[in-house]
Amino acid sequence: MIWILIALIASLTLVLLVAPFLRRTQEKRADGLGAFASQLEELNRDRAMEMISADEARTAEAEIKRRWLNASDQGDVENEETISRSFRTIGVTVCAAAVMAAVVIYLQIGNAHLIGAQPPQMAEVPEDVQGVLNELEALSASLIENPQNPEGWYVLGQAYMAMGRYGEAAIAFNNVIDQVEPTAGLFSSLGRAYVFMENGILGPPAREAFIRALELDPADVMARFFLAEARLQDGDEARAIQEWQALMESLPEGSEARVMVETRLEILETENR
Amino acid sequence: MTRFQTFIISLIAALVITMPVLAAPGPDETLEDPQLEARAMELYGQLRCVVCQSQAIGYSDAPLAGDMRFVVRERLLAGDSDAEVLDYMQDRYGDYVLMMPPLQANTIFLWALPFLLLLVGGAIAFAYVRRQSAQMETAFSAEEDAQIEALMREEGRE
Amino acid sequence: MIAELGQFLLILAFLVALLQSGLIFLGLRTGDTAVFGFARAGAIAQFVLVGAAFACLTWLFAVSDFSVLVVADNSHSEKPFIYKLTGVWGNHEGSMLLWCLMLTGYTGVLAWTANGIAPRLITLTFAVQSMITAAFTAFLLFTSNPFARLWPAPADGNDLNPLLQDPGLASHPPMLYAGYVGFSITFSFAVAALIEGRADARWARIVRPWALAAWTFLTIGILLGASWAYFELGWGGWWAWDPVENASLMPWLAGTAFIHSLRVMEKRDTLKAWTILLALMAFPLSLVGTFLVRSVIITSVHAFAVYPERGVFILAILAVVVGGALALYGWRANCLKPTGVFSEISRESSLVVNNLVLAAACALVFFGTFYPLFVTTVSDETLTIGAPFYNATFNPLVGTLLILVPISGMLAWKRAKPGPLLRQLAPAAIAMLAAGIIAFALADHDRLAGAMGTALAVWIAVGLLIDLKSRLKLFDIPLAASLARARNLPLGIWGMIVAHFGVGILVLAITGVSAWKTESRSFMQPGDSLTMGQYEIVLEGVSRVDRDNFIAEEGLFHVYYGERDLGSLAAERRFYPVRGMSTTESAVQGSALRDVYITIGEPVATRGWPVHVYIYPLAFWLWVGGAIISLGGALSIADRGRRSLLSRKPAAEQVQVAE
Amino acid sequence: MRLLAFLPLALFAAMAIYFAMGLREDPSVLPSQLVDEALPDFDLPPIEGYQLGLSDDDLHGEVSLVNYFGSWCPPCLIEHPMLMQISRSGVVPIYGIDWKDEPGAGARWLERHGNPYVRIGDDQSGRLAIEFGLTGAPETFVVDREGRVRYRHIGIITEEDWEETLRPLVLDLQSQ
Repeated sequence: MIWILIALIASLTLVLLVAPFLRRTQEKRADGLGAFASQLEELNRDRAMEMISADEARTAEAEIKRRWLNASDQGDVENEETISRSFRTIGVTVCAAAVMAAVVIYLQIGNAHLIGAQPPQMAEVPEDVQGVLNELEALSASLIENPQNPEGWYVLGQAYMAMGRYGEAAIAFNNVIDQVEPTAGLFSSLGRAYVFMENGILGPPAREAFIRALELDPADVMARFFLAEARLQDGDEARAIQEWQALMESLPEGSEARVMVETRLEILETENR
Repeated sequence: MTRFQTFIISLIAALVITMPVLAAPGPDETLEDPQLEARAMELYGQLRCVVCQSQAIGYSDAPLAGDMRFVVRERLLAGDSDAEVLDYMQDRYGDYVLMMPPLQANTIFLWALPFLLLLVGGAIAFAYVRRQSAQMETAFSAEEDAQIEALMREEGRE
Repeated sequence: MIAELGQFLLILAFLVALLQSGLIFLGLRTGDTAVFGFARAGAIAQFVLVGAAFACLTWLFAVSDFSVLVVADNSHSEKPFIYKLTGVWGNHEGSMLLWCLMLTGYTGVLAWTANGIAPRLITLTFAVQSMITAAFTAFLLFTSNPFARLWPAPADGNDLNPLLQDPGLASHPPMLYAGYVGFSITFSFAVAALIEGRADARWARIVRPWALAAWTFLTIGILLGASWAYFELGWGGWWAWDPVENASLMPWLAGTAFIHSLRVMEKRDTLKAWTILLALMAFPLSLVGTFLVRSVIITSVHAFAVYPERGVFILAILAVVVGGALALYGWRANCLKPTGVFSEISRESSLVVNNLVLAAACALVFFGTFYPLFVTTVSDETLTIGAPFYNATFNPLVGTLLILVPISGMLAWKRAKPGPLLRQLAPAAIAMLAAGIIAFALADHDRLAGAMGTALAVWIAVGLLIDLKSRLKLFDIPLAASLARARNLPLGIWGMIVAHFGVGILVLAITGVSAWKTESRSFMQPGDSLTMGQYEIVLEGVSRVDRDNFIAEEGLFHVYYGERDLGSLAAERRFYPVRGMSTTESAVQGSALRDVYITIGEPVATRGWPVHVYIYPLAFWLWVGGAIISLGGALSIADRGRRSLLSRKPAAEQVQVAE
Repeated sequence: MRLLAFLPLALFAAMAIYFAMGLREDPSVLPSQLVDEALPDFDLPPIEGYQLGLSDDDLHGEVSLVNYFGSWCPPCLIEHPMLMQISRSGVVPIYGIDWKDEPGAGARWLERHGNPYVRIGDDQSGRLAIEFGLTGAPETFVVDREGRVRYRHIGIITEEDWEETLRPLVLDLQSQ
């Protein structure tokens, strides 16, 4: 379907662009000299309305006419009809090539394979999405009433993370941390909430959370991963790469975390290229 | 598009707007003497809030801006003149605390610029107007007259 | 599906623009006339393609397709529908797409209406426009792709910045952009004229409506921005001289100078090189406005560090656009030989002064905005350039220029006689003096500034009325004859008088708002009242209001003036939970004479709510004055619409009749 | 006249060079007025739960660091381990000023994360901060034997800052 539409759009555009090359004669073209005629007309009206003195009008008229004359001297060449075979051939070829190039670029940066695919995350959500949302609303309402419920906050935090409501997720994780003996995992979740909230920028709160996570568990993967990202954002690329590589080597081959680090390093490499 | 890129790419809103602030100073920051209060309000507009980039302390509710307003009132009550208050702040924070840059070596260009432009531009423009107004237009020759007649007739027929 | 379609449309638009900018030059070199038709077809194709891409993005926002990154980042399924749509340009990528849509839109309209224009000139103009379009669509595609996908998709979006959920602000960027982008057309025409090595009255007539359109949109955009700051931000002002505002003022000042000098060029075939230079500057200043100030350098160095490719891209575009245009200017400007001459006292001379001062004012704002960065670059010093600087420099500079407003329109072209003019304007001078003295005597503070502002406003207004009276010969001939003259007066003249009258009103309003404002602040509990001169403001109650996507604390106030009851009004403090942001909604009780402007803050235990009350005399006239100025611009555009460039025949006939 | 037409291009070129240079500068970095000046006179009370306050007299006679912090300030927490490390190394004494903290909050914070400071003054009103020209926390001042401020460090002290800037400066001042 998308390919049919793309083909249609591409060919329509091509037809529109190429049409002028195929036409033999061109429409009658203007030289814009009417501007002077209409200036004279304005002048006559001003004179009729006694806006300017007769003397002024006379010299103004002379000036306009002289400019008209000058302009008409220069304009003559333009009205001749010329046809250049080679240019027309080049024109048609280049237009066709450009439209092809559009398809090629689309193949590079477009995501045609996503059409019709179900977003993976959607599949995990039960059919009655609204029902889940309502449950979450109820949970958050009850937590506001009775905040001493770390498990509840944790569930809410996870749910908000999945929904992309990172600000609220951060609040929920903070509440868990206040209520139980914090673990590295909790701080690391909180850190991620902050990072996502800031669209990937590691601000002070995110850094603090990851540092706390590392204090509790020096091997925490997420904390190490993002603190390396922080290095990168501070401009210390060498150090970031070093830390990522160290992290990667500590992870089992093929594990999800390792793939994540590998991907990150690949992205960095392509960006640097 | 990888998972990581998706959250790393983000918005710099093309419409970054100065954050809204509740009109500072607060009601508890009023000086008894209305004349001093008027001077204080004027000074709040002359001093920059050092934590909020180009915003005066009179329009910022940042805590540090509040502290700076407090110092302004303290100096006024101590009998300082407006200039002394500004000097006091400038001594501590440097030139950038003043919303109006002082006239000194590194701002001379900025202050002189409008005058300079008007002067130089004015001189050029004046010279130009004088020179070109000196040449009077030549008369319209009979030959040119005939040409224009022809041209206009052609226009009319079209 | 729609996202992918939009992606393809955008890519195709980019390639068409790229191809066009190259092929046109080739075609003009070979002299094949097919190139003229091709240029127009390409312009229309670009517009249709970008328009369709924009429609796709709008659709994605409308249906909340969170598999598209910008939608997920900037929308939310529960947001009011209208703000889902305005959310399209409430973010970097979408607003850039809107920018491109406007750019191609202008080009498309030009293609539609280009019949009377000399073919080489218009074709070159399309080539330059296409280059600009190619640069910006490339910027979109390769650094800020609006159709980037988010996979897996989140179940809900990240909401739109609550500050942008406001009708005023939703319409503010499109207007501003329409203004900024409009100057691309005049820029392209100027470059085309330089390549041709020729520009005369024809050129000026063609360009004038475009310049006026851009200028009018920009005026409206700035006005909407100011009113948004006034009503929404709650800091009690409408103009703060911050970099974002300065950015819109710079192209406006350049554009104002441009439309004035364009008039000289059209009428008198002189100041040509200068007019072209202004056309070349207005568009880059617009670019500086949108990009450097808003997103790259001034506001946030951090942003530049995170997205260096965007900053570098924009700087490269700017360098090529400005550097290329100015190099061409240096090379070709001398081909633009003026033919008209004028004396020292003439309308031309007064417009030269106008241009000189406006250019100086524009440079002043430019340096005021960028000088701190400059100082930091060359030394370790840091400077702040804020409102007091502009008040001390910009205001007197432009204020002095405004004295010329009524004079300029009454001066004759070429050579004016100052004697009769001075006699004619004597009543205006007397009115000015009287108004200044009265204002000085009545005011209780800021007397001098208030008196000067009032005097200037009265001088402009009365001077213009005298001008109009003499044009209509009002009271000198029968009224019916005067009315006939009014009908025959070209709309361009009406536009000028109306716009200048708006300037007078604006001056008066600015004087009122800045010189005579009073303010008071206090903690209030429900039932408390606050007295300001004759005004009494009572806080009747504070209530919590839950709305769809925000929670508001609403303070209900009642205003009395002496014994008179002026009614009640509500000020709000809103909290948007999804973004964790709060905003204020000020309450304004407006009338022609003054606004009572109230904001309410966060309550302090035991002391109540902090309430700020401002009385702004004449604030209403800020918007009226601005609207009248825009109306003047619109009238002048309509002038060109009435006698279109196509209608050569009737014009010629009339000339013959006159002979 | 011919050359005049190139004037706009020349101006633009100058401007472009300036922008290219300006890009590398961060306009939010603010300079300090206090450098090479004597410390302001002050005498701060101790924070709640501590005996010793801080006055400018305490800073005479020995090279020292003065660190502004607050329990409410997340970057201070990030900086804290570095301060602990400096304190343990014994190279230079660190004096703390607790900025605009609730009574007791500073002490609790130090209890939880460790106390690197020799003495701590309580600047609860934030009045002294203005004398220091403070723009935020944390900020650290290097003070020489005569009680003059020799260097001001804005923001978190990283290990690199310490090793490459602060430590050499401190050692240099101590050897004078």
